[in-house]
Amino acid sequence: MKRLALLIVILSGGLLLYATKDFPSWGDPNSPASTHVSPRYLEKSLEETAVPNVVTAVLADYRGYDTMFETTVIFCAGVACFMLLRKFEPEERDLYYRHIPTGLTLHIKGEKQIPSTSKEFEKIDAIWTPYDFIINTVSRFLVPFIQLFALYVIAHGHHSPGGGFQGGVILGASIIVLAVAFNLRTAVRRFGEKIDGIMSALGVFIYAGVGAFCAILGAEFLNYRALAKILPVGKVMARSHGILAVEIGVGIAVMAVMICIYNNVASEGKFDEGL
Amino acid sequence: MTGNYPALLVTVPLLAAFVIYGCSWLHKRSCLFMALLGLTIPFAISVALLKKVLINGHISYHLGGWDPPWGIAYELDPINAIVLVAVTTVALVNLIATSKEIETRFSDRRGAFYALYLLFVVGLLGIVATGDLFNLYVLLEIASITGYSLIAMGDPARAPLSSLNYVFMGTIGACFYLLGVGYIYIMTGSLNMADVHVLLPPLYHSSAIVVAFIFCLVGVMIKMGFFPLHSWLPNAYTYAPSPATSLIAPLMTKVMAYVMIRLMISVFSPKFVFSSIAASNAVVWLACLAIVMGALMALAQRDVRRMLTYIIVSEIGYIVGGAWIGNATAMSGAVLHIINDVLMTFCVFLSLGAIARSTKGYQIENFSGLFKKIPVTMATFVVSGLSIIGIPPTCGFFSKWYLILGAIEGGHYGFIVVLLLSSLINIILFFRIFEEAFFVYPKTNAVHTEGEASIAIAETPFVTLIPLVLTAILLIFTGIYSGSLIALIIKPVVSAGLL
Amino acid sequence: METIHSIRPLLAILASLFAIPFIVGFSRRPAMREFWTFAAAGSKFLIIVSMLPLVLTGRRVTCTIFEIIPGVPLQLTVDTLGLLFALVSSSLWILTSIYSVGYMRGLGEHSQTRYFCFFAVALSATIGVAFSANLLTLYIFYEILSLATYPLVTHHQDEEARSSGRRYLAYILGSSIGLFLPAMLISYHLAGTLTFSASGFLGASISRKVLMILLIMFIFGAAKAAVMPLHAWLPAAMVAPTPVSALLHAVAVVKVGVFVIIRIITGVFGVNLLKSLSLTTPVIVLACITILCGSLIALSQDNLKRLLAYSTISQLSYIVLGVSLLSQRGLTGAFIHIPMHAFGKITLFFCAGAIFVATGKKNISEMKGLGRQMPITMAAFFIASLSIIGLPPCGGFLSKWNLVLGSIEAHRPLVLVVLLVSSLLNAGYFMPVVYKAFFFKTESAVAGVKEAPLCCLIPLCLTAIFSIIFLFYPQPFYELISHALKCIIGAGV
Amino acid sequence: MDFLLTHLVAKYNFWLYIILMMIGLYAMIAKNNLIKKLVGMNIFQTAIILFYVSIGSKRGGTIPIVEHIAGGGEHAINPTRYVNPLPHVLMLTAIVVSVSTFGVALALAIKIYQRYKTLEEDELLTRIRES
Repeated sequence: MKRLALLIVILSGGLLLYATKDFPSWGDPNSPASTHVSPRYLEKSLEETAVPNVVTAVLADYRGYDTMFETTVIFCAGVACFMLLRKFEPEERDLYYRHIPTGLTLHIKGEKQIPSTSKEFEKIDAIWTPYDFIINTVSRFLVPFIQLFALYVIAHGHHSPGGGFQGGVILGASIIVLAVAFNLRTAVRRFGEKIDGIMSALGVFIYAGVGAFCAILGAEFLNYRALAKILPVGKVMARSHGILAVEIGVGIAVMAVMICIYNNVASEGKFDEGL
Repeated sequence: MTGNYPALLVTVPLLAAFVIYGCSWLHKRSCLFMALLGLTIPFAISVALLKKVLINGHISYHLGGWDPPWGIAYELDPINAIVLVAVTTVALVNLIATSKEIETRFSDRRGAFYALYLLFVVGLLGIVATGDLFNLYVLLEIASITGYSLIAMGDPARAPLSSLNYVFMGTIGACFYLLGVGYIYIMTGSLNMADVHVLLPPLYHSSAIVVAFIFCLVGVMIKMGFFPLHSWLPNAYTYAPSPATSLIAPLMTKVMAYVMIRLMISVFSPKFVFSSIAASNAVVWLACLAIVMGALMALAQRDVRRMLTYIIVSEIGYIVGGAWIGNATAMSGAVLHIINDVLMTFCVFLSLGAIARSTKGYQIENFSGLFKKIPVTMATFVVSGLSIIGIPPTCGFFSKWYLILGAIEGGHYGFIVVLLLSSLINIILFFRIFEEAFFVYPKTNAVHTEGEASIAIAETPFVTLIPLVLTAILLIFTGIYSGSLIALIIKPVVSAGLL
Repeated sequence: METIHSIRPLLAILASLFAIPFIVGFSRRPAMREFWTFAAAGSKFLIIVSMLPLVLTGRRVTCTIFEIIPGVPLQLTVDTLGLLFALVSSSLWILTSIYSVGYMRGLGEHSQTRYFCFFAVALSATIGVAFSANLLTLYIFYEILSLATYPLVTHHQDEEARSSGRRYLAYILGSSIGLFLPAMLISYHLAGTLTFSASGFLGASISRKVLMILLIMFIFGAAKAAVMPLHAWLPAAMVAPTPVSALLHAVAVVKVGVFVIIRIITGVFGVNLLKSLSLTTPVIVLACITILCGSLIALSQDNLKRLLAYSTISQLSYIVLGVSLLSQRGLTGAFIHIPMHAFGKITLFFCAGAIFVATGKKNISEMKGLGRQMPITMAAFFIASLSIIGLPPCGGFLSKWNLVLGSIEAHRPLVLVVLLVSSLLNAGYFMPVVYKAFFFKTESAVAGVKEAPLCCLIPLCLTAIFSIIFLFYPQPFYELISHALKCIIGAGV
Repeated sequence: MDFLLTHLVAKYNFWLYIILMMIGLYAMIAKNNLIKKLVGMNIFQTAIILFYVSIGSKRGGTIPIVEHIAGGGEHAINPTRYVNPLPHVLMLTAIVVSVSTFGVALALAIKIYQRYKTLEEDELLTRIRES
């Protein structure tokens, strides 16, 4: 096997290397890649889409269709993780609770259990699971700032590096921080699985929906110009707004999916306290 | 609105998938209905598109209103229109036929299942319709990821591992394709197929383009399970849940085969493929090897489902061989075989899924007495079997006809011999099963009547049976009308492409 | 020659298919079920007869269903030759249905519904072959026939049936896919068409070697004709119920085989082409070998049905021989041998079946003195065997006569010898049966058996009587054949 | 020397990515542990991403956000001053794809581990054969 692998690798690598001799040298401004299609983006994107960040313009408008499917791929991954891992029926065993004020651990055998509504006690999975006051407080303190930054990244994607994906990931991270610092239950209590699932679908739906809406308004699919018919702006600004709308959709979807993947993978689908 | 059909064809099931997954958290029972809706509309659209293409010829749809090569475009010609129809048909019929099993088997996560099902279809439709090299990669990944997870839902003992192997092979394939596209991009600076087709000719002799072609091709061949690269296929399709098998097994490999032909004709050009890199003979011989090995390995199986997966391997050999012989007849044969093979593989797997209801397993031994027990289902199984063997008037015969004819024209006598040989081996393969299902009785007449009494008829429920019978009938009709299929749809495009 | 467009040929084929739903529907009520079989058989026969006058007035009835492959439509054409064959098989189907009712009920066979259904399908396919206007159509019906016959051959569903079913498939499908199909494709590639024409569609432009190879592929591809060495399926197929052996393995299936060969020689290559290149010598040799070997093996058989099978093998090669002689008389002999042998051989099979129903005996050695118990049956057997041997007062004489003349006409004295020797051999294996039956004293085993039920008896008497009548009124056949010859030979002149 | 200059020095970036890719591919095929295979997969994909991004680079080019260039403004934008944005866009997609694939693959690995309590391929095969 190893020999075969080596053979394959060397063969393919050799082919690739051999082919590089016809490449334009690195960073050559006259290479076909930088002369054929891309100049149009650099020159026109500002006047065609009113978005100075060309990457965003190309991402969400010129090649917006790609990006829609890119978001769909993320969505697929989330759904797949849910479908593959999620276990709904818990295997029954003894229950452990932590008495929050004192940090004592209760061990209850048999059927009886403390109602999940009680603020005093929280359910844990083992006799001893770490409980660190500092980490909890700091992370709880950090979360809102992380989220604020995420929103900024999403909203400011037009003018600076950033956009839906980056912002979405940061948003998701803010919840995942909770899950890591406290435990998964806390995070899920803050941001429920149901909401998460719906939002992941909603986010992508916004993207595709905007596209379909443009089609309904009589233009091509994802042609944001059509939005000018309903927005109080010109055709060019309409594109910019359309881009913002889809970026928001992407943000929501990515956040939800990140959380979904983390929850399922970290807890093997049991949604207990996780890592 | 009709102008937007090409986009809606892909995006209607897409939106449906999102809605289904969202709703599955609120109201589970509505999922099936929405899924059906989300597949019926694209089916109607694809038929409408086929009609449109046949009347107006080639359709080019610019997404987002940006002209290629700056934006992404959908290019529809008669061939991929008919492939689209085949895909939507199979997806819809399969959903109807297997809905019962899905509802019971995945009751707590049916929303996710339907969503992935639809997204898989979206991926395939996009792959077939798109005119952009990179967009193809993204859609390919959608189809693959959904495929992985649908397959992994099968037999818990084996499915996850075989699915993971599929992930590795599939990713290698996709990455190779991506590398190839990168090489094309660095040399031409464009990603749009038509644009690349125009830009390439002066570069045909640059090694970078040759390597790019090789890598794209190898990537696609991994995805379609072409012989030396097929190792993922049998396990993946054997252990998948039967609703997923009867969706993925017919479609994935054939769509990738179509992509190969698309690359050969409309990205690169036959001139480049058949003359600049003189590999066509080698590939045809490889295809011969694929056919023979597939047939032989199928011969070695006792598990019917596994046997069928190996038959797929050899069928892929037919298509590749036909495409690489390099004359219009063989190419049309290959394209026709893509369509026929989608239908017959679908029919055979669907009937197998229905048969599995009344057998303990997929071993040949489990089939005894089935002709008495489920006559109609077995009849459909027989029809699809005969079609795979290539008995007229089922459709399998006619694609073989064109393939052999093309091979005669191209002087590839080895390919002819192999085709006939595999037909003969298929006879053994299938009649092994038919015999098992047919000969149940011990000797004397006296026992016959008892034997009859002992096996009661327990036919498949109608929701499965009716689609199954329709598919079987479709097999024969496609066969009978293959002449017009070739004359109206395939031949013009192919010969236009090859000249 | 003017052609009439009519769907009658199609109807003739579909007639029996239409009956199938009813046959299945009435599976619980045998009487109705068999009524539908008769209805199908009768209507089929009438439709075919109704085309007789048209064809006899030198017109041909065609029915194009549609273009199935560019340049090759799925097309039916009724010419005299096809009509002759169709008439024989459809008329005999009626008798066979009567007979099968008696036989199947007599033995209480299982799943008779399936039996009647596939019988109907097989007949449709047979008529389809008879009427097909081009090679592809012919091939399609040929394959359908092969598959429809499989469940009939393996009707008993036991180990023996299984193994002989395998052999049947291996020979029939293997040869048709392995040899016939490529041969057909190559000729399509060379000629660009597959439609039969009186002068053959394979032009003389093709090299002699290729033509020779094609001819051999076709001859062996049509393994239903049981030309040696591809004959072994026929004795194996004798495990089938007797009516099946009677109609399919004495008339329909095997005659389809030789009919295909006739079509190949007259319609694909064309007599004149073959004559000019004298390509048929190997075929003649093969046929002669088959005739002699078949008869010789038949001599050594004790199982009556197997004996008949081997006799069939040798008799079929008479037809192949006659056609490949390419002389007018030879062709006449070949064509007229189709009905003559059909009636004779089916009678023999009927008798064998009747004996089996009445006594349960399959072997000749157990039939000593049976003539006293079953005089009618054995009498019919005697007449039929005379017809096969080719002695007056039976129709078989005519075909033998013509074949002999044909061999002289073609200046092939050896063939003449072969024919005569084989006649002796035929006598050699038939006469002992009759002799034992009549002139041995009755064995205790068969003492006190009565004649088979009427349903079995009537058909075999009829066929026996017919095979006598044909000697004295061969006119209808001659008329048809003369028309056929006008096309085949005349086209070249 | 000349060869070195034209084919090695000028294009060393491609050489690096290709070597990286080879490492990843080798790990994917030859490694025995599923997680190591996954890591190899990521290396492979990352190598491709680097390759694409390096296609986009231009000597003297800056990030493609047009306002940032003094005097650039809305008109007379000189494309040679910005790097090619397209590869970045494509690779954003590729990154997302690789993340998704990785997620699904991890889920599968977990499922396998839950059942067989190992991720070594040979052990897995033996356990499957046993069961």
